[in-house]
Amino acid sequence: MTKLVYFAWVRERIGVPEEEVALPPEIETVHDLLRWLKGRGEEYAFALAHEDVIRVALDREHTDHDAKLAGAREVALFPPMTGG
Amino acid sequence: MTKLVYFAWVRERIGVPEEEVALPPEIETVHDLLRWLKGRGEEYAFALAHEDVIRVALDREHTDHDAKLAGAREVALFPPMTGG
Amino acid sequence: MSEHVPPSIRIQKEDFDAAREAERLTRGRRDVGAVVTFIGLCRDEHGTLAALELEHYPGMAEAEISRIAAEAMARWPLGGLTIIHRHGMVRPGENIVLVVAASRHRHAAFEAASFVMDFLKTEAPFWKKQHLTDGTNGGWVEAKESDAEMLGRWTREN
Amino acid sequence: MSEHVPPSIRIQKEDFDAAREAERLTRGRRDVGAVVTFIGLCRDEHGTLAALELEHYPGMAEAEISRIAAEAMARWPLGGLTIIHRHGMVRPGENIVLVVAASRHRHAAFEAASFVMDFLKTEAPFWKKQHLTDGTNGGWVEAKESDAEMLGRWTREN
Repeated sequence: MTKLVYFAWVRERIGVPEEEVALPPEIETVHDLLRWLKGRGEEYAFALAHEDVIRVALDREHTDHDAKLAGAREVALFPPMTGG
Repeated sequence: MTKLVYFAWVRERIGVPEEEVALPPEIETVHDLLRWLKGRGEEYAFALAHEDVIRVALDREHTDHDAKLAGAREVALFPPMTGG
Repeated sequence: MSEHVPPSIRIQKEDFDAAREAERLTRGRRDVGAVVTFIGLCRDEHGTLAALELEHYPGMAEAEISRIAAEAMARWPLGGLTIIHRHGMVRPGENIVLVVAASRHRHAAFEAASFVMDFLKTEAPFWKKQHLTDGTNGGWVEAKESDAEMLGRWTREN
Repeated sequence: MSEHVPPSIRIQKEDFDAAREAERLTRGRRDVGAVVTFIGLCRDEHGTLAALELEHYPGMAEAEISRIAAEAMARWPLGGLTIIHRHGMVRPGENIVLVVAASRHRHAAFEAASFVMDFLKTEAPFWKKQHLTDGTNGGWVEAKESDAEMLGRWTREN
């Protein structure tokens, strides 16, 4: 199982802050994951419509869309950060 | 009369913090003034030996050695500054 | 610096006392020549903003700020570095973020504090939601291109 | 900034309270997003220094710092700028100089404070005499080439 966590408007649009999912074995990269999630329902399709602005962290480290999930236990999806 | 004021090691070497002098009419520039002062005694010659490091202010504004005194009422001589 | 102090990093709901944090980095020390303190505050956006709601990614926020702090400590000879970022509701005029950098010399302190803020803006997982004075939801603050561009200033030449 | 505040400049023998000065620039305001505070302190130079004696040129010190402050206000949109420089005897660990710059955005505040310090170091008429812990006179602090070189950073491109 993989834990997915969402923040800010990604969280608001998907409607839950986190969930556990069983990823199909063919989901290898962050990009694959985003495509797969968008097929799960319109709330996902809306939240992830503009894939290029979605930031991703694997086990709490920033990564890019080409990265392999490589067994990450926690995958976070969120908009560009606006702290400070 | 022109008021001359000295600071830091220029003051210590000359031995007085300030003095009033009647400058001869041929003293036109800062450079002329420094040359003239060096002829006033060994304490002046010692204080102003390395002319290039002496900083000058005319009526409390930084200036360079080529500047004309142009009737300045207060001429200050001091080493490079080390505030802050 | 003669006394190496690890960076102090806090993510908290409560306000902070910038003066006390700065004093912590200098108390009892005589080798600190420069302390730079940055305080980021909530503006009211010409009276339109009632509050900012700061969301963060617990765990990753600490990890990411620690990484930024370690990078700053590696780049400049710092005698101390403190970073505090608040979360939750913050009203105009209130504090959001604090960075204090202490060093022997002023440039290290200025550069380190500025570096930390630039990376914190774009890399630390925090998001701001706007609550407006007219009672409506002002949406999420959008990331600025200019913030991302600022990172280019810190590219190492080697 | 919506409320323009003239710079506050003080040359004084007494210590200053950095936190109170920073608070003065933000109190009752909601348009300040960033406050950068620089504190310069007296180091003990590995235990060799007992005190620094700060000499200044009264009248010109105020005039020169005012000129630097006005230049900073002209270059960056500041909501407030405070500069305090002490004179007389200052012991290791004690404060020497304070610069506080407030602005809407962080870069203006960082740049203005750093600019003021660079010019203050090389243009404000202050000199430091060292009193050593062994009771001897350590002579006058020498100006650093690196301080003069720093001014090149601020050359206007236009």
